[in-house]
Amino acid sequence: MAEFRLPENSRINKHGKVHKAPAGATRVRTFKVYRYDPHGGENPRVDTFEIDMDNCGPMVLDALIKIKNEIDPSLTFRRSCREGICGSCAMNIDGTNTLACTKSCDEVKGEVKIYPLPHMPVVKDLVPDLTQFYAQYASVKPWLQSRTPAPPDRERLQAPEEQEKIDRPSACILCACCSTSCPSYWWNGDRYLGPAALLAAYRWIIDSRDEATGERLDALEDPFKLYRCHTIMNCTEACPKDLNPAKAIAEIKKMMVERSHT
Amino acid sequence: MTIEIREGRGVGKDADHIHLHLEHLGPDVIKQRLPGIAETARIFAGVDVNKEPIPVLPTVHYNMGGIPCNYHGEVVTLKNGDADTVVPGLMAVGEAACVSVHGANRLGSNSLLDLVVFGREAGRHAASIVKPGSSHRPLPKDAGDLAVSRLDRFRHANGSRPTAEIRLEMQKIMQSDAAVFRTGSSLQEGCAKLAATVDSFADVRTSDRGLIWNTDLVETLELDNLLGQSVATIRSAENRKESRGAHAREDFKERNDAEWMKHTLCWVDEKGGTRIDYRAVHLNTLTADVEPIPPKARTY
Amino acid sequence: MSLRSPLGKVIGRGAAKHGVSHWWAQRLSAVALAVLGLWFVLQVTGLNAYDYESVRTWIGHGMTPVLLVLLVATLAWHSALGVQVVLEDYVHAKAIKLAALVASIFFHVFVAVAGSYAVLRIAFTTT
Amino acid sequence: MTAYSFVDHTYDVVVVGAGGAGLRATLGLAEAGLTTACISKVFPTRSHTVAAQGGISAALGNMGEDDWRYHFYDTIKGSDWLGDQDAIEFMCKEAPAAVIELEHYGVPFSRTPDGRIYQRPFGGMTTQYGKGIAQRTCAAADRTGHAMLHTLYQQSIKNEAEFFIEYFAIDLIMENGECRGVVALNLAEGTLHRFRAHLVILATGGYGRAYFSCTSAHTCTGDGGGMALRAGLPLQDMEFVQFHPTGIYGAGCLITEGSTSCRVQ
Amino acid sequence: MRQRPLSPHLDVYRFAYTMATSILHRITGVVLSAGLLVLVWWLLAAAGDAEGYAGVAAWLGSGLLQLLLAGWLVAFVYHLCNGIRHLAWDLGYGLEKAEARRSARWVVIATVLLSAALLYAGFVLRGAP
Repeated sequence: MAEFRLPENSRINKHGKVHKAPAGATRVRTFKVYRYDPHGGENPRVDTFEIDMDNCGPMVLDALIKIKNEIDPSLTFRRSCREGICGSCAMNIDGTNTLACTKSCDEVKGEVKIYPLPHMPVVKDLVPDLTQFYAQYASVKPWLQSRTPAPPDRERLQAPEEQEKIDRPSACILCACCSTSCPSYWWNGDRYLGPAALLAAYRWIIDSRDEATGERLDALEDPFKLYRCHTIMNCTEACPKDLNPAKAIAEIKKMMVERSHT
Repeated sequence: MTIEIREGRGVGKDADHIHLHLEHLGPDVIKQRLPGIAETARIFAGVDVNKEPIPVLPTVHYNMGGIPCNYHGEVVTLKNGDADTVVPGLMAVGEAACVSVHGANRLGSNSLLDLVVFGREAGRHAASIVKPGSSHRPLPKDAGDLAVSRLDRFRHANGSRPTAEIRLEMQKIMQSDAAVFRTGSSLQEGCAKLAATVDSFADVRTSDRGLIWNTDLVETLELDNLLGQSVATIRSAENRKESRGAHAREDFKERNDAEWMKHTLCWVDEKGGTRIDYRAVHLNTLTADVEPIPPKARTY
Repeated sequence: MSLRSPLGKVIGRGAAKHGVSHWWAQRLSAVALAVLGLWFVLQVTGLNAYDYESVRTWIGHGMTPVLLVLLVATLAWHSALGVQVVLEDYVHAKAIKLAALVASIFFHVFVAVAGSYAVLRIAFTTT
Repeated sequence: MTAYSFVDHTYDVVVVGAGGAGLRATLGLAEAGLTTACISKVFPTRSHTVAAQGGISAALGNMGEDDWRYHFYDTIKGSDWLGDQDAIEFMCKEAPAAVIELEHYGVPFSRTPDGRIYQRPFGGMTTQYGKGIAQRTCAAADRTGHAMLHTLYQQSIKNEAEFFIEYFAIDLIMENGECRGVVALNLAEGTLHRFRAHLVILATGGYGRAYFSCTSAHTCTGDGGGMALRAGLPLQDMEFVQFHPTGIYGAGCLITEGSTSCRVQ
Repeated sequence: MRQRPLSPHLDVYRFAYTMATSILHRITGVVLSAGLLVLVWWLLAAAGDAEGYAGVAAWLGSGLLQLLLAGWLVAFVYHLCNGIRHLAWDLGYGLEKAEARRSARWVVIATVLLSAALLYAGFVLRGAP
């Protein structure tokens, strides 16, 4: 059976360390953060940090950095651009996958609960192992394929309307918020490609410059790679860039039917 | 702005920024003409521009300086009086490098071009000097030992100042003393303060002793890199007694081509000691396709 | 930790080159059931009585047996497709999965045949 | 010293950094058939290039008159005559081919009605040596850096370049003034790696994080510059740092009009 | 190396409207598949003799089974309404975030209304089968 419960070594010890707010703090928020130390033999735990928001930036990432700088330097998470374009700080905040750098603390009511992206192997604290996710992306051959040689001294031409079709889908930042929000990906992530990889495939399928649409569809026509999508819509709900992987997948399925049944 | 802040007219706990007021414009003008600003201010500063000022300060955008290179991407250094001596086995590209296409100030949209053109040329040039699969000499026996000892020292660093504290101190010094408008006194003051910060790095403390995804360790190694470059930046700025491009000295307001049309080279040793020398600006063109552009007076 | 390359693992055995027919069949049967199912529910909830004679009379009357056979067959078809996906989603142990998939097919064929047989028998024995 | 052991690798070339420059170099090397390792402390598409919004300049002349010599002039003027003119000539002359090549790689550039790459004006870009306004900046909506970086990564995987992702480069291996390789830490496993190579290419980006307020990513810590300094090499023109007057305090995001969120131009 | 733990999923993920309707679609589908057996059994009984049918009818008329039948009816109505939503999606309509949330609500409302009407017709007006 698909494991609906966490395996033995992954069950969370709710009684982690508690770091109280400094005396005199006026605007205190509580952050519950998933911790896992790969060196000790212990199970993951949830630590509690009380932060004075008067001395903290507005985003969840600001709070995490404040914790790392001032309370516990061993707290581990990925971060880079801090403006929502690099996709490093994807995590599960307040029950949904999003980017810590663009998620405002004010949007969360009560305690701010922070977990790694769901159903992924955890390397340390909030850092999941994304190797398989990246391999899935690579497997859809996300690059321009054409047999017609490009003109030697100028660009390939593309109508603005054709460019518009790829404009949004190509804005994906590979943060993995969508794929790791999908229950189908949770249970069959080893065989289902997941929304991010399928969105990437779609981006090339509809690129008017690409000449491998048939091969791309062939490679996707599989009960698991593509058809594990049951239109749960968690991907689209989670995407921090407001993209629509669910719609992209629906379009791929439509193309599959069009070429074989209608 | 920097002058305002430096002269103590800044706001905030550390008097280190100023307020940009838009309230007087009225909600209609703001909504119509400045919706983007209003949104950015709301999201990142938590400020309603109709009611409050936006806290702003000069913000670093691009580093023109870097590892000196020729246009193939080969790293060059000053050796036996020749500042275009190629360092064998080493190349640099992108913002890390200073091929010096941006000189004293970069034009917008030239940075992506720099990346692509010189990234491409580096690959091409490397392919022309390295034969695929050619044999390698063995590495020296102690290769990498210095790197490991440095890593080990930081990993077990048990001093009194956490990495984040030293980093913040360095950043504040650079922000106040090596920002937009510079004077000899501010730069000298900055050099002295930064030297003290560099000294205190010997007393750094890390908390994470593991090796797996130890970002406490990585941030400390990064801070080491930043400290060296901060020293180079502020020392080079102190040294250049003219105004040119992004380097604006209050005490030397003019560009001085006779004396300063040259690249600064700055070495920094482990203790933060510096040595400065120069490299000539290439005023020649590569081919006869275009004439060199002789210096002209600055006009704005 | 596995030493197999991550890309190799993802590519796996390539694409099965089917799946679209399954998907299409599920949609076709769904459309049919949206009509047949609603018809059936309205008929059954609208029956005046559920005793032996009334039920047989209703089943054997006019076009009802034809529609009922279609209903039972389509239900079994749609259900077989759906249950297959559910099993594929949740059952990962190879042997159990195979056994369950086979059992599901047998079950649904049985249901379709038995249901159709019952309806036809009633249709041919009532007048 | 405590027991650390190295995992040893040998490549023709090692590239440190996987931003726009590092990836473009890696791609070229892989295409040329050199065994190449690209080491990056972040996954390639998370490099700071991804945040560049303005665009990429090249005198394509798609939107009116242009010539790379005008671009050459503008860049020298912008550099306040500190730029090396031979390198600037090289860059401006190569620009159209480099950008067209990007399009051939698949960058989703915005288009003109006749299907060519859309170009817009940008501060300091002129025609006729300062007389007119040039439309020289090619853009993919407002995320040109993102489009470029993702495309270059895609081409790198197409060309089967070898990546060492989330490896932090610690130091160069120097021998008698020659670079022989680089030492890196594999973050996920905590293992030390020694890369031997004929050439090391540093593509580690800027050091904006030396300042309190910067638009740079948290990862812009000038690791290549630090390694060069420790290798006894000088850094050049470090006093020249470009500032934007109005960054938001504490966040580093710029206040510029036309922006919908954090803008970098 | 030590086996890496798996990050929490079902326990921590916040249920959105769309996710809940999707899971319900699957549950009702499985419930209806089980109901298929009862339907066929009922048909077979009707095809047999009156005595046998009376036994089955009596069993179906029992409290527990009546409750189950009502459940099947609701499950069917839900599966039908949400199935129509799925068919619209398959044609490429209604996949924007706001639309999908809105249609989730409509499915719930339609299910409640239609089920109430059918339950009233089937159970209250005429009593049990």
